[in-house]
Amino acid sequence: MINKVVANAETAIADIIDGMTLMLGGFGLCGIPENCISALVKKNILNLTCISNNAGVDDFGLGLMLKQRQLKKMIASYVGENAEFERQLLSGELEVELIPQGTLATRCMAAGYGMPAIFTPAGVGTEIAEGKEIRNFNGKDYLMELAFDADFALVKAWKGDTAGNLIYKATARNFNHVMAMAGKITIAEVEHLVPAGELDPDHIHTPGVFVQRIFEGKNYEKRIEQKTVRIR
Amino acid sequence: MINKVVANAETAIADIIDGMTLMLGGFGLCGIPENCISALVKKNILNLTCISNNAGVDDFGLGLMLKQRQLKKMIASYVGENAEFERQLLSGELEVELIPQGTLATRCMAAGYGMPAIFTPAGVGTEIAEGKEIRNFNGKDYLMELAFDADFALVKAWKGDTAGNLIYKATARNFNHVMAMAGKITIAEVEHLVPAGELDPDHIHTPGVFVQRIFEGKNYEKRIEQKTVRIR
Amino acid sequence: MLDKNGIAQRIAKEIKDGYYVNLGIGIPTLVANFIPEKMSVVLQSENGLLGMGPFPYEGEEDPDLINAGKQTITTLKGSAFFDSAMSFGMIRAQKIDLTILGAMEVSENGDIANWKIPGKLVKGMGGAMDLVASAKNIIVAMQHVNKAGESKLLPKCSLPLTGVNCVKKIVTELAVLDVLPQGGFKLLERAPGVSVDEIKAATAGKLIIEGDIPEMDF
Amino acid sequence: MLDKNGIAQRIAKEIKDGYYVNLGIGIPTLVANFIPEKMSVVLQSENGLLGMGPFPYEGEEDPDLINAGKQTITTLKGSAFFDSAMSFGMIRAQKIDLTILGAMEVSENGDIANWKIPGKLVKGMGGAMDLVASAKNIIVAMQHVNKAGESKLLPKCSLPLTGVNCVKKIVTELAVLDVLPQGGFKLLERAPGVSVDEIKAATAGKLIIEGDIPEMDF
Repeated sequence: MINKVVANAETAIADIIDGMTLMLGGFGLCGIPENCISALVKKNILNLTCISNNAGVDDFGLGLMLKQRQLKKMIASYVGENAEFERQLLSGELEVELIPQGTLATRCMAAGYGMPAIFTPAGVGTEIAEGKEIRNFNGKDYLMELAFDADFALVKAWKGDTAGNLIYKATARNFNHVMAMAGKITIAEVEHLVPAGELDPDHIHTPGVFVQRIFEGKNYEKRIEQKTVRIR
Repeated sequence: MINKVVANAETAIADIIDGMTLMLGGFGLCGIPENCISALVKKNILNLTCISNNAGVDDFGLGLMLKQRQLKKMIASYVGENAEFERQLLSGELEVELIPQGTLATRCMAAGYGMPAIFTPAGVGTEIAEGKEIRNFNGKDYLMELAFDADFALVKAWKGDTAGNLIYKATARNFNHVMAMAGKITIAEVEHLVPAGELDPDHIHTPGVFVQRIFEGKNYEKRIEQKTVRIR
Repeated sequence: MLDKNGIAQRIAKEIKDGYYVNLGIGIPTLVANFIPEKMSVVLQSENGLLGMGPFPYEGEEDPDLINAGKQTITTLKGSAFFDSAMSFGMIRAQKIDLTILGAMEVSENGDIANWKIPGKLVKGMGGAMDLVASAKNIIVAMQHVNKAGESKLLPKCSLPLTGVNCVKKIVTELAVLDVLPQGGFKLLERAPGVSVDEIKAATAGKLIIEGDIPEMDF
Repeated sequence: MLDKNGIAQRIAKEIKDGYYVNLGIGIPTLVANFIPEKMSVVLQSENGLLGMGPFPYEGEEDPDLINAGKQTITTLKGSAFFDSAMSFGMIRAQKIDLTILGAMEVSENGDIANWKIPGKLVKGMGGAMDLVASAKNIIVAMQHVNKAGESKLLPKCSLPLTGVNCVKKIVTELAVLDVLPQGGFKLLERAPGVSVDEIKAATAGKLIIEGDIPEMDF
């Protein structure tokens, strides 16, 4: 089996340069590639276009890259409470493209599946449809949306093997699977890296063919955004 | 959790009637819904349009339905050695539409994902492209292919739970997963039916929301088409 | 007049046995508390879960297990995880029977606006545009009037739209109303202690009142 | 002149360390036997497997584990199963580095015909049309002439096409040839004991011969 293992996040992102387009997995702070983000922050790569469902919070996730003004453009579906994001958006420093969450996910899938475009009804009749081709199938209008074209996809999985096969845990799967399939080069960081053969081939979510580099991440913080509990 | 369990194949297919369009999972004889096919043969439902990658062999799988002349039309990618199939095709009794295997799979996925059409390069420049819309994206031509619209999908899984969640084994997954997602009504037969809660939610291939009826099948033959072995 | 829990409780009555339901953030989330235990209802969370359970007990939160509102949650027996593309695939393919969400404005032809106020910071539409464009049945849970006292049930939405011709029913602190296919808000029920005149005064769009309007029944 | 195993052995030399490869039915299947053990090569089977291993030992066949030729197989460590849509997704997205398949005819501009003979029973194209339409690199393994002694390397295919402008290289019992982007079969190597004249005589399409043509080296 082909060995995809690299030493760490620094090695994995060594050829990411200013001006590139990156996909980053995760939903809110759940399942984000913490190690890769830290490495991008440390290296201070600039003028990036980031495709990610959310933009992190002020002091974690993509928020750390925003703080250093590493982003030229953000493509997301929801950008929560993030004061620095707000400041950069209002000052015009940051370009922001908001698109429906399902459109975001499906444009990733389209890239991973070699489909140049998909049709979705999301956004028909709204400002999202402006400038887009509308097409009617069986009496219903759909927008044609194009596959993403990202230089790198940075994803986080729970387990991975040396062949690049990935298994996610619970709702941390979210965008990680579709982005792993979509990247021209996909870097996967995992909590547990195991030898090829240890994962059940029936349990694998993302086959290793989609992953070019894999490493075991360190010091996962896995911050919770909204801790909600019930009374015992 | 919603209980999708029905008693057996006969109950599951009770409302399938003459003239309907059915999807049948499986690749060759691997992962075919044996119990549902037996029930359709027993009930002798006629004039069916069947969407399935293959057409079985003379005395097993879809071949059993062919023998009884239950099929009006077959949509497949490869129809192997099957004398009865050949006879019906040449005599004009059976209408046959051959389409690329990836197109077949993706038209199923499109239905399951609510996408009315997809683009694929398969068949561009060939007779498959006749009458179809061709569209160029980034310098490459693609055919627009429409999502399937089947009344029922009949699929076979290895394990399933009462909530309709499905897990396939090895290459028996093939078309079963995409067809399970694509049916207006999906009937799943499984080798092992377990109570909801026994399957790990991370291991489920087809979430139960796509499955309307599930039952534990009986007397699986699981015939091997090409037994190939190596010397010890 | 109903409080938020009252609105949620009334909406819960619209849920039928065997439904798959997507609950939006805010009042819709509260609906889960009022689904009768004997009913088989599966909650979908569009970040990748079918079979959402209640919040975890203190100390049992799992950062890898959250809902679309980013709250820590649990799963029920028979639940399944999946990726975001499959999640919106099942939404687009109308496998979800009912979507309940909040709104800033609803128009009498069923348009909904709930994601953007021009001039104010825009947080994004999240999954709302996908949900309203695809759902078979959409119920809006909202206040009848905004903080400035202006009606949110309008002839035409003034805010940027989230979706068109999609809302089927509205439950507010004052009333339950159907959005008719031919247009117009048909008054179905009054909240306890609320008069038809109060509802008339709070509704800017075309209000259709036929016969006696009963009080809500819980 | 090469036998089938010779053709397979020569093609195996085109496989590089780290390649994902899809092998068609027939001669291409034999290529697997000639991949050096020290090389990391992963075989894809389009019915839903990456990491195909050899045939099982007698008694260890699993009806749920077959390849695209419906033969019983095994898996190697690090393999993964997936559904047919994902399988052709990775093919379409060019994640597979090399596709090796048989052909009835190849034209000098790289068109391939391998699925249909009009008037004879048509078995179907299976995954061939998807593979040739998407693969980055396609090598055809075939006999240089058909059973009637007619060349299969033609100016233009006479049979219904499987794909256009896609074949990059051809290995036959007589020769190794590149299909040039501007058209034409460029002769690269002769099979042991085969003369350039024999190859000329067996090639109906435009044959490009530059300098000395070496014998194949295994």
